[in-house]
Amino acid sequence: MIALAGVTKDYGGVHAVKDLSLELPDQTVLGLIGPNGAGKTTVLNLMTGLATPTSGTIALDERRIDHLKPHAIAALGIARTYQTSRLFPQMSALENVVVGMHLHADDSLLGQLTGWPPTLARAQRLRTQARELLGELGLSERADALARNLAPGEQRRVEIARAIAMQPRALLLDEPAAGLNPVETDRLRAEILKLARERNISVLLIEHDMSFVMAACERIAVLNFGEKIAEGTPDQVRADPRVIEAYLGVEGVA
Amino acid sequence: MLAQQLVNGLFIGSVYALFALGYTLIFGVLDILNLAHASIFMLGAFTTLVLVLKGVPLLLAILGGALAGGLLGVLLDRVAFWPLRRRQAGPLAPLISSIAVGMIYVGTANGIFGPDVRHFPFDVVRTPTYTIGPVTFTLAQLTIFIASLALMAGLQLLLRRTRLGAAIRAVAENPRAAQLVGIDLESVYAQTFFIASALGAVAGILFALTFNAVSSVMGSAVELKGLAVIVLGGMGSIPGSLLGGLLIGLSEDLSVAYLSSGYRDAIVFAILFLMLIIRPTGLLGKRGLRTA
Amino acid sequence: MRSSIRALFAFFVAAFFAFGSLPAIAASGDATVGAVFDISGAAGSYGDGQKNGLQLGEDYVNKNGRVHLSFDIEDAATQKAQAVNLFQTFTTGGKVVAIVGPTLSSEAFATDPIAVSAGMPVLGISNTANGVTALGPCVFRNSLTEAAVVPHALKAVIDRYHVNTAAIIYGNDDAFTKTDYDVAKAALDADHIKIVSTQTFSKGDVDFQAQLTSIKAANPDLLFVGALAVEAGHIVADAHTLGIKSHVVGGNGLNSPQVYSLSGGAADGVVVGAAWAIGAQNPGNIDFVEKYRVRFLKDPDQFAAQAFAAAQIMENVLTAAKSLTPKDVCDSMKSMKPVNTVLGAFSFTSNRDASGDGVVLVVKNGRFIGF
Amino acid sequence: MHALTAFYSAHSALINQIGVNALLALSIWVTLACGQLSLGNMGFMAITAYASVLLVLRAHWPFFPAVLAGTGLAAIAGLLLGWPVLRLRGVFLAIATIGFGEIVRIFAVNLSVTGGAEGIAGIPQLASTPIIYSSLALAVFLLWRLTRSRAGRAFAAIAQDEVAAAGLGIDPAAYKLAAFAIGAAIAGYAGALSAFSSFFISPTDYSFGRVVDMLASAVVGGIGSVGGPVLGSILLTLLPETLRFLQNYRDVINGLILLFVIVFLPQGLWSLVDRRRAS
Repeated sequence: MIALAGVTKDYGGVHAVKDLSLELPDQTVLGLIGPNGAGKTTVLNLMTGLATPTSGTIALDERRIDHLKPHAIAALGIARTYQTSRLFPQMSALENVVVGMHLHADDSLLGQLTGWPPTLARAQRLRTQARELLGELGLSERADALARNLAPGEQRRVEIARAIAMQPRALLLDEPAAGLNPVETDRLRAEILKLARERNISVLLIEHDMSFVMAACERIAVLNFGEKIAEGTPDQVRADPRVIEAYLGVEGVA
Repeated sequence: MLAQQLVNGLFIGSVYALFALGYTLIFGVLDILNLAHASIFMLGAFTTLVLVLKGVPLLLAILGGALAGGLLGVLLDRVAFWPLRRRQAGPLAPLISSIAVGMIYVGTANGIFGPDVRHFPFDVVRTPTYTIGPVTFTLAQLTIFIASLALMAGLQLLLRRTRLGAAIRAVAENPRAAQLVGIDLESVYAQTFFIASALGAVAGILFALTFNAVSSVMGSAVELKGLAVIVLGGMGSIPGSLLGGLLIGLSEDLSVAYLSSGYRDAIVFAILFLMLIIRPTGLLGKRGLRTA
Repeated sequence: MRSSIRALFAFFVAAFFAFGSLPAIAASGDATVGAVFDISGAAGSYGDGQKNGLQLGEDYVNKNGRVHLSFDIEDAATQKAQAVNLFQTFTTGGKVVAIVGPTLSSEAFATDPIAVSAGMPVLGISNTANGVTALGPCVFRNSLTEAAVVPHALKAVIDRYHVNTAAIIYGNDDAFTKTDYDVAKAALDADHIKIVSTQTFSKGDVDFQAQLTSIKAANPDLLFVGALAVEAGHIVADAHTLGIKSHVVGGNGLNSPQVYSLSGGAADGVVVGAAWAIGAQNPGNIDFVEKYRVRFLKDPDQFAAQAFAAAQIMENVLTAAKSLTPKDVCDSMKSMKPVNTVLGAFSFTSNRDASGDGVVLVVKNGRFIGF
Repeated sequence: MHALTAFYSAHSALINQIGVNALLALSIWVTLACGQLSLGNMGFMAITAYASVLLVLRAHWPFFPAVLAGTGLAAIAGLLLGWPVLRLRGVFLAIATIGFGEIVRIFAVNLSVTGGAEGIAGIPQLASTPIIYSSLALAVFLLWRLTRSRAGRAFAAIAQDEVAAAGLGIDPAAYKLAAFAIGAAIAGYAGALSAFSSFFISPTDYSFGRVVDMLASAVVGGIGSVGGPVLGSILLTLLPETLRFLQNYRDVINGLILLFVIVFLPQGLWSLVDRRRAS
C-alpha cells in the first residue's frame, strides 16, 4: 500500500535517511527498529509530510504523496502517533478523539450555527462513537478528564484512539510502548493488534522494546545510520549478524 | 544633502539600536516581548533629569538613571513575569502583563511630573556644533553615537567573556539544561532584566539629552520602531539590533529625503512586513543569542 | 481571594451606576459650567494649561462677585470616547448651563453634536479646525483660527524682508497642523511666493533633522512651521543646529513658552501669528500673567489665556442671561456685547467665531514681543 | 422605568462604546481561538469605517448595504493579509500585523478621500443602541455555536498543536485564513458601528493603542470562552470612566487592575462566572 523507493533525506549534508526502500503492505504489522538516531522518526515524518525527501519517492497505492502537505496525506488515510504525546492538552480525552473524526464529521457548519436539531443529533452521535472507542481502549472512566491531566500511559492510548478515529488505512506508531511498564506494554500490544485486525488497518511500528516488536510484528526492518541493514521475519532479523553488531555497537556500551 | 541625511540616519539609528538591545536581550533569554521596555526608557530619562535638577553632575546622573532603570526592570520581572513563569502561562499573558506594568510606569510618571514636556538646563546639554564638509552635527549626537556603539560592544563582551554571559547564553539556549548544570535560573533572569532595562534607560537618557525633552509619553516614539529594529536585525541577536537600528534610522531619513515624509513610517513598516515574510529570522537572527 | 475579586468587580459595577451623578453640585453659587479638557494623554500639556487658566478664571469671576460661577473640569485623557461620554453626562445631568471645551477639534466634531441636540451651548477655547462652529447654532469659540492669524504673520514677514521662496513643514496627522498647511499654502500662493519644499512629520516626533536637511538643501527664504508647541520647539532647535537661516514663521501653535524653553536661544527671531500676546499691556492681562506665575510657577501659554478668557466671557454671558438655563445662556452668548478679556476686547462674529486679526509676535531673548 | 430611560439618555454613548468594544474584543478572540495573535484589527476597523462612511455620505447608499460592503472589504483585506503571514507565529505574527495596521492608518492620514488628519465629520447617527446590541448578541451566539462545530474544534486543535491537528487531516492554512477573515470582518463591522455612532472619524481612532485595548479586553475577560471578551470589554470600558477622579494617576490603577487579573485569574474574569473553568 505505502511504498518508499530510494528515499534519502539530508539535513545540512548529514544523511538522516539514505536510499531507503520499504513497503508497508495492506493488513500487515511491520516493525521498524534500529538504535537511537538511526532515522526511524525521520522515516515517519517523511511518510506523513512533516519532512520532504531530498530524493526518492513515497507512494500510496501508486500515487505519489511525498510532496503533499501533512493534512492532505492524513486525508488519504495515513494516521500516526508521536514519540512524546501531542494530545491537545486543554481538551478532554473525548474531545481529542472527536477532533480525530474531523475528516468524517458530518455536522454541517450551517446546522451548527443555527442549532438545527438533526445536526446537533449528528454531533451527539460523534461523541457517542468517540466514547465507545475510548471504552475499547479501557478509558471510559477518563473520557472527560483534560488530556494534560492524564497519566502517560493513558495519554498514549488516547492518542491511539484519536488516530483510529480517523478511520485510517495505515497507522504509524512512534514508540508506543516507551515509558510503559511490562504489564501495560502487553496490554497495549494486544489492544493495537485487535484494533488493527478488526478495522483492516496496516500498522508501521517504530519501537525500542525488542520483545514488543518481535511479538507484535509479522515483518521487521532494521535501520542503522539511516540505512536499511536488514528486513525479514522476526526470526530472520534476530539471527542477522549485522543487526546484532549494530545493536551491540550502540547499546552494548550503555 | 545625501551625506547629511546618512549622518542623521546613523545618529537616530544608534539610539533605536540601543533601545532595541534590551528588547532583544529579554526576548532572546525569556522568549518574551516586553512591552514595558518603552516605559523604562522614559523613567530612566526622568530619573536623570531629576538628579541633574538637584545639582548632581551629569555623568553621575546618567549612572543613577541607568541604575534606576535596571531596578525597575527587576521589579517588572518580579511582578509581571515571575508569577506567570511559575505557572507556565502561555506567551500571551506576559505580553499583557508587560503592557499593564508599562501603564503603571507611565501613569506614575504622569502623576508625579504631569503631562508637560520637561527639559534639561541648557548649560548642561548645550554642546558645540561641528561642520565637516557638507555635514553638520553636534557633540551630543556624536557622543551618543559612540556611546551606543560602546555599550553594544560592552554587552557583546559581557556575553562572550564573563561567567554571567556564559550563564545567560546557556539559559537562552536551553533553560532546563542550564538548570541541570547548576545555573540559578531566577538569578540569571533577574540579572538579564537588570542589564536590559539599564540599557533601555540609558537609551532614554541619551534620547532625552539629544532632543532635550523628557515627557511621560516619550516612550511611544520608539516603542514600535524598536519592534521594527529587532525584527529586521533578528530577534535575540545583539549585532542584529545594531544593524537593524542603523538600517531603520537610515531608511527613515532616506525616505524623507527621496520619497515622501508623509509615508516615512509606512515605509519603515513595509520594510518590516516584507522582512517578516521573506526572512522571519531577520538579517542576523539565525541562531540569535546563542552565537552572540 | 476569589470573594475579594468579586467584591472588587462589584465595586466597579456599583461605581458605574453611581457616577451618573458625576457633575459635582456647585460648591457655592448659582451656575455650573462644565469643562472637558485633555489633562492627561497625548494632548495633556495643552489641557493642563487650560485647566489652570480656567481655575484662575473661576477665582477671578467669583471675586468680582457679579455672578457666582463654578467650573466642573473633567479630564478626557485625549480619548475621543471619553470626551463624548463627558459631554453626554453634562448635557443630561441638568446641572450645567454650558460646556467649555473640548481641547481638540477632532474631539469637538464628535462631542459638539451631542450638545447641539441637547440645546446646550458650547464654548470652544482651542478648536481651530474649519467647520466646528457650523456644527450647531449654540457652538461658539473664542479661539482665533489659523486662517485668521497665519496670513497676517506671513504678510508681515514678507513685507519686511526679501522673500521669494518658502518651505513648509507641518504635522500631517493632526487636524490643527494640517489646517496650518492649507492656510499657509493659500497665503503664500496668493503672494506668489514659490514653495520649494514641503515636509511632514507625525505627532510626537522629536527628530526633524531629515525633513530639515531636505529643506536646507532647497534654501528657502522663509520657513513656515505648522506645529504645536512641543514639536515646534524641536523644529526650531534642529533648524538652528543645521544652520538654516530662513525666517521662521508659525501660527497659534507656536505661541507657547515651550517654543523657546525647548530650543534655548535658537528661537530668537521666530515670528508667530497668534490670538494672544503674553506681553499685551492691558491691565487685565498683566494681572492674569502675574497671578498665573505666582500660582503655577510658570508662564501661561495661549491655552491658559483662552481658558481664562472663557471665564471672563461666561461671567458676562451669565450676568446678562435672562435665566440660568442652557437656552437663555445660548441666547445671551448670541447677543453678547464686546467684553474686555485677556485677549483684548472680545466679540463673536455672526458665525460664532472669534473676531479679530490676532497679533504678530516675535521671539527676542526668550520672550514674545510685538513684531 | 423613568430612572432607566434617564440613565440611558445620560450614558447611551458609553453603552454603545461597550457594545462596540465587545465586538472588537471578539474580533481578536476569533484569531486567538485559532492560535494566532493578530494585532492588525485597527486596520480592518479603519477600512470598513471609511468605506461605509464614504458610501453613505458620497454615494448615498443606505446604511446596511454600505456597512455590509465595507465589512466584505475588510474580510477580503483579512484574507490578503492572512495569506502572506500564514507561516508566522507568536510575536512575529503580532508584529507583522501591527505593521499592517500602522500602514493602513498612515494611508488614511495621507489620502485625500479620507479627509486626511482632518477626518470626516457629520456622520449620521445610524448605528443605534439596538442595532449595536443585536449585532453583538448575534455575534456572540454565532461564535458560541462555531466553537461547538467541526470548524470550531479544528480552530481549537490548531491553537493547541498545529502539527498534531494537520496529522488528523485538518488543513491549518485554510482554517487560519478563515479565522483571519472572520476576525477582520467583525473588527470592520464594529469599526463601522463605531463610526456611525460617533459623528466623526479620523486616523487617530485607528492607532496602535486601540488594538492593545482590544487584546487586553479579550485576555482580561478570558479567552477560554466567547463570554470572556464581552465581560473584559465591559470592565475595561468602564474603568477609565469610574477612575476619572484619580486624575493623572488613573493609568496606574488601570494597569494594576490589569496586572492583578493576569496574575491571579489566569483564565480571566470569565472564570468567576463559569466556575467549572476556574479549577
